[in-house]
Amino acid sequence: MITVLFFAELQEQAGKPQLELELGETTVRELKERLESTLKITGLNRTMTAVNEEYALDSDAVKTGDTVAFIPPVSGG
Amino acid sequence: MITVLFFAELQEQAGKPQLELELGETTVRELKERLESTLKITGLNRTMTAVNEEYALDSDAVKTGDTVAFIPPVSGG
Amino acid sequence: MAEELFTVTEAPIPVEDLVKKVERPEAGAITTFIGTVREWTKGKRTEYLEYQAYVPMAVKKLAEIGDEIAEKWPDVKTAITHRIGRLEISDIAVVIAVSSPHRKAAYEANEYAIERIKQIVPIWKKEHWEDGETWIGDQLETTSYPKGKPNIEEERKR
Amino acid sequence: MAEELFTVTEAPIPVEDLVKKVERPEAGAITTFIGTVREWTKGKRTEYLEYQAYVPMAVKKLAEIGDEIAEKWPDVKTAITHRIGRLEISDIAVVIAVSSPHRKAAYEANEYAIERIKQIVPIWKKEHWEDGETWIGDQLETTSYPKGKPNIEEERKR
Repeated sequence: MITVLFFAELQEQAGKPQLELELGETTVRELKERLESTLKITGLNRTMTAVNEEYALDSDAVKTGDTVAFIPPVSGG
Repeated sequence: MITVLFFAELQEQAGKPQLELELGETTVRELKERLESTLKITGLNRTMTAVNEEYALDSDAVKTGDTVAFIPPVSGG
Repeated sequence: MAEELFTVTEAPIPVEDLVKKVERPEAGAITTFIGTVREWTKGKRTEYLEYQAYVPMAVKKLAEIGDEIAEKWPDVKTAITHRIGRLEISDIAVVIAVSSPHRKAAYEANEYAIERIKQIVPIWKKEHWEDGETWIGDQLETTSYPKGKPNIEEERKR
Repeated sequence: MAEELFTVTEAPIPVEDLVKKVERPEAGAITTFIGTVREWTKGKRTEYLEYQAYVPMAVKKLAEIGDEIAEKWPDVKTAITHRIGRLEISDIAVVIAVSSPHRKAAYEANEYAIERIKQIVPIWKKEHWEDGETWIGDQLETTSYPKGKPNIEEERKR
């Protein structure tokens, strides 16, 4: 199972802060495409992604047990 | 009467924080020379001077009622 | 961190606490940066703000900023606390405290910390104005995040 | 100053008090500089310090620094408190608080304030070491005050 986390505007778009997906090994890019088509989310291609709390590339692998967070442009401070 | 104030090392040299002088109109330079010879103070020529709480030049006038402070290099902060 | 130098909290941030965290006999200079909620931004009035964070990752990234600073300014000690939740005008959103034997490094490292917070720490701000609300993105306005690959390679090199 | 933004005191300085003095709804950034008594300076151990001030003139000069800052950074508000008397290691000698709508000015104006304090404010520090004591002069070490005429002309132009 893969845990997916949404924040800020994406969380409002998704209508929830997180969801679980039963998926085999995939990539950040494939996961983004899948979520954009299954949920009505736009702009995932413009957000950063963290896999297990570290920034990841679209080509990075995602496997069962991972937590994938989509990180819109940050605005702390 | 002119009030003279000493601070820091100069205060220790003079052995007192202040003194009063009965003097007619003079200049900062003349006052410095006078004090160096009457008290055993050295280094007045290297200190800044304030007349009535404003930095003054050696050529500036000093008259009765004024407060003259000798300001060694400052080290606040 | 035994001392919890890098934290995210829902409670008000006491500035003195952060100062105490970085105080050391070898430090002669402590700088703090206090980010507060500003009422007016470009003529628009803010009513309140809401901060959200990906807390565990935010704490980790704050600590990373501390590590980066320790590498660039070896004598410096840093503590950062960011608040989340609803904040009213003038409330403190973030406090950065930096101590150093000499003042120059204390200023430089402090400014470096706030710049990095605005780049890599997963915290978001929602502005509530009189006439609406919006999540604020990318205050630096320097990156457009094409293809979701910002500066990851660069970040990994740090 | 009704609010006493610029003061010299023998009591400990609470950092939060200075922060409150400069807090404003239009400010989004507050920086503080906290000068503390450092134990080690170039391998020499300080036991304690003694600060002396020409108090009325020092307060006046601190206020002048505030005026200079307001001229250079019009949106900035400044408060400075300097402590005098005997100070132990880690005690706070000076706190400078600066608020500004944006952070850049808050850092710049704050650093300007400490530089100017070290130039023009009549406050002196006596170091008490294990093996002696001495009045410290001219921390900037840039002026030798030849003929007792440092930068008076320049100061008068400001």
